[in-house]
Amino acid sequence: MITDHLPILLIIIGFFGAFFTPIIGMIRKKLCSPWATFITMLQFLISLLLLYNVLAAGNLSYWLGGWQPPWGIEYAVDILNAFVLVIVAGVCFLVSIYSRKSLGLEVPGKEIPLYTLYIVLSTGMLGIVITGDVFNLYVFLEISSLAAYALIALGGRQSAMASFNYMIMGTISASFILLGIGYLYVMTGTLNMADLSILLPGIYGRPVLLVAIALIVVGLSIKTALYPLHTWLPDAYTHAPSAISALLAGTFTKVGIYALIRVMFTVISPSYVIETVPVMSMLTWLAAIGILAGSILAIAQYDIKRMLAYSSVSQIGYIILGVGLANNIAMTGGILHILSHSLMKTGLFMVSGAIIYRTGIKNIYQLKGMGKKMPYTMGAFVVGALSMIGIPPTVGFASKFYLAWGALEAGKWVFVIVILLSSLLTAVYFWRIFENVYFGVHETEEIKKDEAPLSMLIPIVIFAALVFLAGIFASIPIEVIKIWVIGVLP
Amino acid sequence: METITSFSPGLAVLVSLLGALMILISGRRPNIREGFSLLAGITKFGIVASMIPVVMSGKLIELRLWDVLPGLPIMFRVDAFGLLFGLIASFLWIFTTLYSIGYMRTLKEHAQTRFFFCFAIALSSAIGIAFSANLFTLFIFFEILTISTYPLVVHIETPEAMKAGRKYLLYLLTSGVFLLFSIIAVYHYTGTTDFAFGGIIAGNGIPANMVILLFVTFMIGSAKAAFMPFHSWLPSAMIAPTPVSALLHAVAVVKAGVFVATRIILYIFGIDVMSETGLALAMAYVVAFTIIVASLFALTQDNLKKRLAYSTISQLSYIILGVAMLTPAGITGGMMHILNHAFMKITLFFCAGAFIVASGKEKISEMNGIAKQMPFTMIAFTVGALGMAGTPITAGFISKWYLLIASVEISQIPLLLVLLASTLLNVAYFFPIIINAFFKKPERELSYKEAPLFMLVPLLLTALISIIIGIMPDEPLALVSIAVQNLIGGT
Amino acid sequence: MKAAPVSNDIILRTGASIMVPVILLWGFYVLVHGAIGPGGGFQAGVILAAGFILYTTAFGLKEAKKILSVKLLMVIASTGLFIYTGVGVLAIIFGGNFLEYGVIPIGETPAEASKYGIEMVEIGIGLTVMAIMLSIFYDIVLKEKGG
Amino acid sequence: MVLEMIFAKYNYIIYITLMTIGFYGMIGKRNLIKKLIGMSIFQYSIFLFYVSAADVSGGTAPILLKEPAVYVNPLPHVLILTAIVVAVSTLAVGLSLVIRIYREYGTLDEDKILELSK
Repeated sequence: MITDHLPILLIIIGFFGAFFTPIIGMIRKKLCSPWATFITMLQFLISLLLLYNVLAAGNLSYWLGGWQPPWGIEYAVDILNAFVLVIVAGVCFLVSIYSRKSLGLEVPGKEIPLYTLYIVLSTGMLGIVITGDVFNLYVFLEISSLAAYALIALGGRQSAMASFNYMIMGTISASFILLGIGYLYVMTGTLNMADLSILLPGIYGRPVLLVAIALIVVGLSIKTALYPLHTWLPDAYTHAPSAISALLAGTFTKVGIYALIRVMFTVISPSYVIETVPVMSMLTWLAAIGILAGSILAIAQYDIKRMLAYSSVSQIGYIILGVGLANNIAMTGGILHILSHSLMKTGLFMVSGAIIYRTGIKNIYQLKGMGKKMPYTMGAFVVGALSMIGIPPTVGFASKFYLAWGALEAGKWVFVIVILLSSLLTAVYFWRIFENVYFGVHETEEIKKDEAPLSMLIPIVIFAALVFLAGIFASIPIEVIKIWVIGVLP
Repeated sequence: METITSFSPGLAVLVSLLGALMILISGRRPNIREGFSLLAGITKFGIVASMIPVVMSGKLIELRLWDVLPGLPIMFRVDAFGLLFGLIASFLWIFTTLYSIGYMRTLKEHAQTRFFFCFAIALSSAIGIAFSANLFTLFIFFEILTISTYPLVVHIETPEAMKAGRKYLLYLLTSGVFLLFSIIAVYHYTGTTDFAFGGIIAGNGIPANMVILLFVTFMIGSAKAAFMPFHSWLPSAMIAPTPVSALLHAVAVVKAGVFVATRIILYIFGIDVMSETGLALAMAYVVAFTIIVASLFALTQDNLKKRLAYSTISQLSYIILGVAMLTPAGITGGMMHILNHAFMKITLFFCAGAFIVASGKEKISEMNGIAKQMPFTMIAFTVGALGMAGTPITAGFISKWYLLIASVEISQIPLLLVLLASTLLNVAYFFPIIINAFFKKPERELSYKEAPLFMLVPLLLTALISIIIGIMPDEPLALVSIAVQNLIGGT
Repeated sequence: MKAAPVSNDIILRTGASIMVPVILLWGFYVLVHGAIGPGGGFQAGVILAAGFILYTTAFGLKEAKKILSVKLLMVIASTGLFIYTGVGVLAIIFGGNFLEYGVIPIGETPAEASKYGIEMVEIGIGLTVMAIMLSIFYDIVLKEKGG
Repeated sequence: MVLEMIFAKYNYIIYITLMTIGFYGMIGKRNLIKKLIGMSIFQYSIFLFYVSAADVSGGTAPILLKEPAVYVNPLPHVLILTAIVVAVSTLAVGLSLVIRIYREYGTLDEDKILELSK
């Protein structure tokens, strides 16, 4: 019986957990972080159950207040949702374990607001993914964004300004999305996604729909940091506390991409955005430019977090490229890359946080000898970086393979070249770090081993292991994704 | 063709991975660590050798592991050609391990654990390449090979070495990207990446210019084979410790490149497609050019290891040349040369390393009269050099003979001339070394002795074996002839 | 940190002491009319918070905090949300969907149950909104004072 | 004709004008507080759009009456209520950020802040 209510439990537990945090914190501040871990763990378990249920029994639909859609708010879970839910909840869960020490050092004494916001952020993102109502999507988007602004602002000296700029961009984006949703509503009189997808084909001829699509696409592009609308991302990720950077890099932009996929391919029919209006091909070009620009900008950085942030810009390009190419292979690759980028980028940011935790070093040219000092952490870094480059058998390779194949399938040679060229550029900016970390130190004195604390190390190693395992057994996620993709793009 | 399923190929790959793990764990105790290294080498060779009877009886050994991507499994299939390469790599690993122990300890090198660890991984992937049943599996091991050899190349960690390492990566990662592209394209067009005796390109309606493009990208993708103009990483990589140069840059890595090129030419494109499109001939001329030019380059090098590197570039092209001639004799010659060159070149590199360890000398101009101090090493070196030139009773003669026959068979006189000219060039760049070492008087009195036994014994053994192959080539020839029969009969 | 300045403006103080009870009363009125008329938790919460903000401006942060401390606000906010989710979960317990008030046996008919359910939820929302608005206000005031 | 259209769709004209003003405020102004004001204007213009779109001419407030009547659509109002809450929260976050920034740099001019944070 309780399994019927899983979709809403996912959200209730989150909000319950968030608002219970201050009370927990009043008892003991130290308890906040385990509490957040507990709540996100519950959410993760529920997400896993949801995925299992969806795979076993087909799509789920939950009517809030028992109101039948389109009148009530519906939580609709299909394979795509469930897949992204598992990723988001899983990353939130593991990062929360990691964050105890990391945030304890970087943001001391602020456990209560921190973990309240943490849970709000995670719940907001899960809400975006699970909801079947476009306005609800907007609300959750804003909830999570607000939490993100606040969390970013908890970082160092420059974080407030980074957060402010992000807030301005984020508000523009949210307002565009709201306006776009408003147009959809005015035209059709409904906000339910399933209902919209039935009603919209009736008005495909009208230019107002184009305005709505344009607004929503631009809005979501800002949220996903699609080049050239990425400007908020590097500052925000650089100045945010490390654990928060890891969380945001792993999940937040992905959620935006999920929303994009959902609106473009479920609410509006694929054939409309591919053939009638070339939204998708426009996105692919932006994505391709973003892939290269992100990589090149990443090469120019010397702050490790900023470098990773620019690399995110590039990697987001991959996902959007896959989505934009809009054949089932590229789409599979794109959605798989949501998984792979979440795994590797979260891991990499966590490693950078661990380095900062132990040494305070941010400059990649000062990392000499780190391979001896923190062998396991740096080992995880190598795995993550190799996956970013796309070396088999890591998960990054699997998604790149599918993306390149998808581009070939679409006959877009340019994108094949872009994808492959970018892996070389990625190699350039990661190899600098390898060289510094592992080589050229044997003449100096013996370096003491000084690993990150276990509560940080374990999540890092788990991520590295997942990068590897998901790469070796990539056919499992691919088969799951394919079921959904083939349903949308036969 | 009959296939049997067996875990042996998987085990052969796994053994050295496990070995690598044990090496890492026992890193603090050198004796145990090297014990594991040796043990893994011997076990691995045992496993590979145990497959000989099955393959000789004309069967294939297959092992399908899980699907990494849907429809793209990790799959091993041992045929005669793969087994040949696998045997060479795993057999020579034992010698190289012994040799490395002597080399690394005498020079008191740092980071020996990393060295042996990466070595084991590299070997594992070399065997993986040898036994791959499809391009996909092959690519995975190919990339692992690139990554795992990088720390070996930059082992000494000087700025110069790092620069060489960057060049190494630039070439090999770029070629990896090309290879990946080609694999995806082949998969896209044909729906499979499996190696097949007649090739898989034919009959899929791929446009002709696409076939040519694919061939070009494939060949760039196998730049590990170091044919021109994608060769310049190899001389740079000579900055690595000598055992690395010996095994990896004479046997495993570059041979892997050649092996891949051969696989692609014969098992992906197939003899028919290659000859119809004229790609084979074009390829033959590219490598013929490489043979001559690399030999000329070799003449100008004073650093012994660099000279050997250019010699490698030139000799590797023999193999591809043989394969590209597409006649049974040519293919036999090419495949045999994989074996022959491996033994001869590893002998030469071992000798070069022995010179470094015993005398500290790397330059040819400093080696006058060295034979008096290190007679055994120099004799082994002479054997290797004679083999390179294709002198009868050495291994090199066998392969060169087949190649010459093939070039006559397809009546390409320029190729024949190239082969002959190259022999002369080989003589030109090897014999001065030998003559000077034996007969010229050194400027000063030399005070060093032979290299340690750990190094001397392996190099003598490999020299001996290369003579044995030259005298009694029946066994390897039988293996090669099975491979050739499969290819010719399989179409 | 110097004490928060207290306005000595007699008009403000007198005005506030007359207005605040009225505002609060109106707030409660709006709060309990959410089910059947234009009103509800959000509006009520904001009105209530406005009342307290007026009180704070007139009598100073210190006085205001005596009535509603930051800790208490946190508890109120949590309680409000707890009521909200509690009612929702209650519906689940009685076999409905989340927030399906009709199934909760508190009225004669499902419609009446619905009404009470909505009122409960509105009260929860109202409390939370008020507490959050007020704590935002406190926060900003505190920050301005450099605290 | 044009005039007629302007009068018929005056709500759109107003919201677009406000939106442009707000957008200019967010992007063009260098003072952070002015940026926030612009942000609010931008958001509220969209709320106006929603609310005006819900209007039915001659409609009355959607309170259940004894006799049947024409009601305006209540749903957009409800939605905008939520959106207003979001907007207020954003503004609150923005203001507290501005306070922090001011304490950090002693100025609210964006250019100066950028200079200082180098």
